[in-house]
Amino acid sequence: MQQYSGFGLLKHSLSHHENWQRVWRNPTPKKKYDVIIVGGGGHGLATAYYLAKEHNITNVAVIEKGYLGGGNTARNTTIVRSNYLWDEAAHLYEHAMKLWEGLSQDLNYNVMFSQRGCLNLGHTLQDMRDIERRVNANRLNGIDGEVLDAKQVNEIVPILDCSSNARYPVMGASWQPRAGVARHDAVAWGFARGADMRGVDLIQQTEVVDFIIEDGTVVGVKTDRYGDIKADRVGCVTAGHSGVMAAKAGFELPLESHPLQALVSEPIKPILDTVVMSNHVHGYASQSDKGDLVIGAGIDGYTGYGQRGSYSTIEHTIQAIVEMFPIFSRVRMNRQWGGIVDTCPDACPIISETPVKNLFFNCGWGTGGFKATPGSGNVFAASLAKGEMHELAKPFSMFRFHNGALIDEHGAAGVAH
Amino acid sequence: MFLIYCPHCGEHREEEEFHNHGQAHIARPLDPDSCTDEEWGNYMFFRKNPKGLHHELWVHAAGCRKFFNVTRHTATYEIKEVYKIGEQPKVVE
Amino acid sequence: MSDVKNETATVSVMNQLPDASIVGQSPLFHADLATVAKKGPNTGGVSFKEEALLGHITLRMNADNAEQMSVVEKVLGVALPTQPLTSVSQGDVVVRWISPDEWLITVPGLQAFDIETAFQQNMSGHYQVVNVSGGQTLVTLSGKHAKDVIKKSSPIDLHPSEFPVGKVVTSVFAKSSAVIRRSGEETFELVIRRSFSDYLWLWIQDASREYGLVVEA
Amino acid sequence: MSQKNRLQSGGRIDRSKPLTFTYNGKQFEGFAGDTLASALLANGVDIIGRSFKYSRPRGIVAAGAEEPNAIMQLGATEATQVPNVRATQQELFSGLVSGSTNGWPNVEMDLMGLVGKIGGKMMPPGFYYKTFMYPQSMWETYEKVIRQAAGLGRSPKEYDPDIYDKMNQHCDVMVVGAGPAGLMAALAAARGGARVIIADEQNEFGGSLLSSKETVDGKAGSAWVASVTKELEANENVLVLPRSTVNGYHDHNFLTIHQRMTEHLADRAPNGQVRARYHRVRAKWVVLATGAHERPLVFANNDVPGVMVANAVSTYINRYGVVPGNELVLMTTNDNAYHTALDWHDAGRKVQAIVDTRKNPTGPLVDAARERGITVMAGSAVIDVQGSKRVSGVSVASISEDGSKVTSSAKKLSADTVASSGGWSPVVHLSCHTGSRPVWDDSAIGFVPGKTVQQQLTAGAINGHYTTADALSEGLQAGQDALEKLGLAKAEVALPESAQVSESKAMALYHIPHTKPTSQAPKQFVDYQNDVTAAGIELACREGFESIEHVKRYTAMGFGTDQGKLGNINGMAIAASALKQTIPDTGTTIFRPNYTPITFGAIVGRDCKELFDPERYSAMHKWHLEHGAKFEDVGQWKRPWYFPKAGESMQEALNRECLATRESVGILDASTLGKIDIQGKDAREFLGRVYSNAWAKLPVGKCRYGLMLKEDGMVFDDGVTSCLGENHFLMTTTTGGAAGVLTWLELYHQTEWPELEVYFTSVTDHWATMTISGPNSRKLLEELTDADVSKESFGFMDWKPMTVAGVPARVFRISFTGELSFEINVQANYGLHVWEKLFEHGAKYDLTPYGTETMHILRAEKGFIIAGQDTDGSVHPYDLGMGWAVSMNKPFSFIGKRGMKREDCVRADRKQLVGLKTVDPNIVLPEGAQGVFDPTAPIPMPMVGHVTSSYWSANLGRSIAMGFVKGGLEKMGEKVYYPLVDGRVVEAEICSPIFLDPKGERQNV
Repeated sequence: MQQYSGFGLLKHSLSHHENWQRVWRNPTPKKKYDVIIVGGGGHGLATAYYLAKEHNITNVAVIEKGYLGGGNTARNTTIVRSNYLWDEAAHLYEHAMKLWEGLSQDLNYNVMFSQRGCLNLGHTLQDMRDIERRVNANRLNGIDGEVLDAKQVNEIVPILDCSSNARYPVMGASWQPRAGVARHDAVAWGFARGADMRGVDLIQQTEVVDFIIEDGTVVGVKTDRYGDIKADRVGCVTAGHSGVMAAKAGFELPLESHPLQALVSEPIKPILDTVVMSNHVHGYASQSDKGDLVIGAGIDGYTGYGQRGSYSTIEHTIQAIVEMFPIFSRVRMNRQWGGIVDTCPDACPIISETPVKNLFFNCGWGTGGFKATPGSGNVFAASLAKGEMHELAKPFSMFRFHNGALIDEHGAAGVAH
Repeated sequence: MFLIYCPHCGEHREEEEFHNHGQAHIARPLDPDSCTDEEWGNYMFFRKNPKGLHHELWVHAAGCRKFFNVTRHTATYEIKEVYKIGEQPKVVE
Repeated sequence: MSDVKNETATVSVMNQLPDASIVGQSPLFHADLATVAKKGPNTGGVSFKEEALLGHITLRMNADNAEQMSVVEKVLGVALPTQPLTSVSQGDVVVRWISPDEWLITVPGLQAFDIETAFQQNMSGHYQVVNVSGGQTLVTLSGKHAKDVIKKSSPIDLHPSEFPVGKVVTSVFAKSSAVIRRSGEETFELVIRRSFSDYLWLWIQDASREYGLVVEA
Repeated sequence: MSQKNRLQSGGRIDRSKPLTFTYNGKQFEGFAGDTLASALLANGVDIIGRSFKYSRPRGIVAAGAEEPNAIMQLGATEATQVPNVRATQQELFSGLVSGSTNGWPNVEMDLMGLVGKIGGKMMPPGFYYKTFMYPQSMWETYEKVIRQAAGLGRSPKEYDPDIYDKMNQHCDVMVVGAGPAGLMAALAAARGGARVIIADEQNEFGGSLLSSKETVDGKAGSAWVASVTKELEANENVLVLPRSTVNGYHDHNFLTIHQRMTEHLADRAPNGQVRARYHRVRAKWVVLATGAHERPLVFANNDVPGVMVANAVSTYINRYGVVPGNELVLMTTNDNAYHTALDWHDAGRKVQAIVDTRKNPTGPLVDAARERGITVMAGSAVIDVQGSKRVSGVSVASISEDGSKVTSSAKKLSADTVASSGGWSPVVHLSCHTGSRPVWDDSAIGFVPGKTVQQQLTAGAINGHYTTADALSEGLQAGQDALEKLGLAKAEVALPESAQVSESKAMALYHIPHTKPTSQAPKQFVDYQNDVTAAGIELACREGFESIEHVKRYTAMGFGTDQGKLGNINGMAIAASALKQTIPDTGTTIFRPNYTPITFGAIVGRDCKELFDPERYSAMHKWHLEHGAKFEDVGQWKRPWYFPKAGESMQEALNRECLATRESVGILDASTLGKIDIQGKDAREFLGRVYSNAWAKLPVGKCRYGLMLKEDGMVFDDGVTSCLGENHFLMTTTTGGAAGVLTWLELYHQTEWPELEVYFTSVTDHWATMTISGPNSRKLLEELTDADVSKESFGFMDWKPMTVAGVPARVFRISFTGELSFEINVQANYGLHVWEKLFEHGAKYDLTPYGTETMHILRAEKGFIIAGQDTDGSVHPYDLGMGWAVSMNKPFSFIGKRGMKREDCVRADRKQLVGLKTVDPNIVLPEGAQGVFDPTAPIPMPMVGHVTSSYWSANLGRSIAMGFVKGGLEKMGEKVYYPLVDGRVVEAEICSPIFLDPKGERQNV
């Protein structure tokens, strides 16, 4: 097995990098697996990795219709934080945070997790109440968090307009020091490499066109390239396309898939050292290691699978950024793009059994999926391994939308990105 | 950004004047009190969310304030038809 | 003193105006447009004027109701425009189509109550007449560049082939909204909401700067 | 310094207008009509930057939007700094100050270059994923160093002094690009009577005709351009936009154009002018006539300054009168690039050789070169370049017929300039923006626009048809097609003649072989800006990154500010070859907006600073300002928060306002509450369906409080609704909820219950609302009205019409403070008048204006909720202890009724709203504090609910609070603990939320 290190780089440079091994194989699928994961994004790959690593289940295939990590994993704004309001969400995201802190070493792949801290700004009295509420909840849940006043915020981010001249002056913020950003592609590739090394088959460019369901139990999937592939359990981790997949299995989900857009500026010299988010003026920004300002905002209001949204959303986002950071007026926007986010009515995910036996769904992460990647994969793997939901996943059953036990992160949790 | 024909104003207008209200033709159960939790949950939350033709509810929020239906392709974003509340779509899969 | 309908009235109507000794303050009164106008300039590409303290009445009814339609014509002296996005005017009275069941009527300020009363006395069936005079104001933008200022503010197509004299639309205007009517080749009337009027006044001044803004009082 | 590379004559520059500019601290001179790039080349500046990863010296390679290297910092002052300006697109102006964006201490003497040389071997694609992992704690230290090295230019540190503008445009035909194809399309469409917009990113229309010697209709190309432009400008239905980049093509034919208004004049817009204007265009039809970018070839050391794209060299010669060197070697796969050698030769400088990769080049252009005595080396390629800061020579060798192998030993030629041409890449960017996938065209050797759902036409080089004659005829056709689609008659337009020079077949070649394998050869650059090499791409493929998207992401190809305009096709070709598949099988390249980067300021327009979001004011706002109010943002409204007197702290002001109201009389501007006029015979029925309580029997003249729920049973708004007439109601909503509630009512009326006869009209802005509250409020009102406002004739929850201060008013006896209160509503035009009269008469009662904070305290003393503060979308009326506001027996199953009965909503241990008294009455709990039953429990500590409202009550002389507690309604008198951030644990007793006057006697007087 090929370990990565600085020494390895030196060694390979002497042979002109001609002898690097493949990061993953390109296998032909077997006829049957213990577990099939539909969807080779970050969450699906993490699920496969932890199935192999923690549950010793290696007879696993990840089936991806495009290329690994090519969906929302490749399109998000890379923010990692765990300062969620409600216990259920906080525990899940903090579980992910703990895995992030050590992920590069665990994977032997540098996912460039940078714990540079995250500010959620408050601009109104109600924002500040919500911030106080959330930080207090976080601390009692063992999650780091502080409430800062405007002056403290300005000390952390001097380029932020904290003056009273702003249309919505900054009154304070919540601050999670352990939050940060990670290199999104590397996360998918690192999990993929780790899963492949342990024997998981990563099947790319292959679409699952249907589930094979017998007597209400899933027994495999139909693919466009390799025909039927059998499995004891199937986990569907297809983000924006979860509604489409559920329809194939014969049920509906409490989901709508919306475009979520993001954009980057041209690369500039380091100027923003933390993640800054504002729910009220509706924009957030961080600066990538390459120098781009990575910027995002809210979702478009309509169902859309086009990976494109409306331009007015981009305009509003940039207005918010310039409102917060007036010095960026002359910085230039380089590129915009869109993802497809599957949003739940309570802004929390679904990690759940379904009306079809042995078919499990992990979806509904909305705008908050990236930060949960290792945690999502970890609890989903445990659930698939045992055939019953992991303790942390139980509250996220799709059936909460029947009995009313919603985990409403809309109310007071700040932006869910 | 969409250009949407308002069936009440009789002309195309910019998306900025409209708001989307999700899936159309979700009738409120006539007797909510006799619904099970499951039926009521389905009415409130569970949606078709198709990739393809979608019948959805929009309102001309900054214009005539009327709600109406749109049949739109959710991947190409083509609007196939608009029709008033109470009418049925002509473009179906 | 205001008056209230008798006991059997199904809706409450009152004359909301005090006697003439009390001067009303239009939504833009604080901008002191008279002084601004006096200070000039007198020429420029855009002229701005507030038609303060008009009577604004919202009428909601079913245009298919012939009886109600005839009452409207009797009360206003002009038939209700039923073609979408059109307006009619008769003397000081302008009626704007807002929605298939909604019209905005502007009249000289003192006439609002009379018209409300006339509707209540003459019309039967289901309808709504609401005096909204305090909640909005009418401003005109005129001159060679009036349309350019609106193009900076609203996504509406103002080309004469699409937006002839008399057309009226309700649309986005900056981050607020306006009922926009073309009252002449180079003249547009905007009905804007009171609480947004200061913002829109700032906006219009800013958007007009490059053309030269003339304020008329 | 003299302009050593400037020709004595020719070009489109104005030699009578010399301009002085600064680059890296040195002064230079150029001419009006120059770009910064052409002026730098005229002055013989070779190195304009250092590369991102290896810090290699870089020169200008292109002449337009595709330039990857000449990325400059611009700006004479701190506030007018602009990072990352492309020198090839920046027009020169007098006093322009520019500098390179990388290189330390400077681009000539760069120390990082050493690091690049030594460490470069250890930095293949993805090297950072493979290292910097240990120890875990060190990554953020490594990261700081990495960040410092990255990033091109810098942000200004001061605020932008300029203003920007936006304009909405509509047209029948939007023509993108004003080269020969675009001009013809626009001409035809305009003559046919269509409304046309034509935009081009350059300062002059003409496109390729400006930089070639071709003729159109027998005259110089530029003369033809001038005559067409003149006709278009004269047509009032045509909007002519030079210096305008169409940078995004969105759904339903929506396009954005960035028009540079003054960026060519100075780095700060002249007084009053806007720096840039953004056009938001809705077009019925779009004609893309965006042309093509010439594709360089990939060969060893192809980044040494002096290596350029062939067509760029011609552009500098023909358009700017600049020959960027003395000895040229041209390498080409096609005939077209021979023009460059001819131009160079005709400018009087030496062409060392034309190196043609084809075995047997023939045709008029080849003949023309030979006639001039230029050596044509067929079947050969430049396989390596010598020189470090400038090209000093090249190695030329024979290559196999398929271009895959070197077949001879290399021969060295002296040269200071290498021009290369691998053919053309159609500019399909805009077409891609719409989600349309481009398709590979073998004859064009490039991607051309694919199937689209947009109303889109294409003309000229974008279709892979690269000659001027094709451009003119396809442009004309597109214009005529657009007219036909618009239902307009064909226009009278003759096709201009252009000399069609026949060209023989080009060779599809991208990557020039080297004698060594790619991995061992000197670096062969594909994407200059990100230092992506052919070896890097091959390595990525070897490592298993087989999807082109993986290749791009792993190597960072195409992620620069040029977005791969030059390099992407070459990179795909190299990946295809490594993976042994065709280019179309390897994938397409998807470009996203923007076509070229746009300053944020331009996109923001005037939606910034005080115009970022409307500030909404009530009719009394001026008074509040004059009386020192501090304001609170509530939605878009500016509401008075409190009215401090000189020297008063906030708490002192609140204490004073609270006491004055309870002891005498206070006044609140309540105009911001949402107000909806509701009429119709079914109005009552409708209210019964949208409120949780009953409305059937509310008599005329009475008011009632109601809770509005969503279908899930959760409270989303509340307010008082009054019965004005049998069929007439006035509904009030929260300030923030006004618009949402009106939409909610319309939604249910229009979609669910259209049979109900009811109409809604917003009257929020129409009524000014002022609430006088306190024991002296009646006395005050009596002074201003003739009406009988005694307890007997005007009881609690009654409303009455009356005249107040001479103004007709509706007065409501409702109370949010628990005091005797009158809510006076007058038409807003008279609001300030009445307000001032109240103060005239109220002075003797010490009438005290109070703001939202005192309102919050006073209502909390009474246990009244504020929707949005004491609710969060997850609580139903019973959670709030407000079951009294729910009528379960109404015949219609009102909105929210069924939702409240779901399994989880009827749990006994739900969090319920209760009053909270701190054991120490001087401690005011923070709003948002989380309660626990056992403060000694380990973390994570089970939380039982949070504090929603908490104040110092001057009236009670102690703190009061409301909050949620699990099962709290059954726990009266029990304790709950609040562990605070500062380590304190505050103990509080659960109590009724009504702290004052539980029987409601004060409001009933």
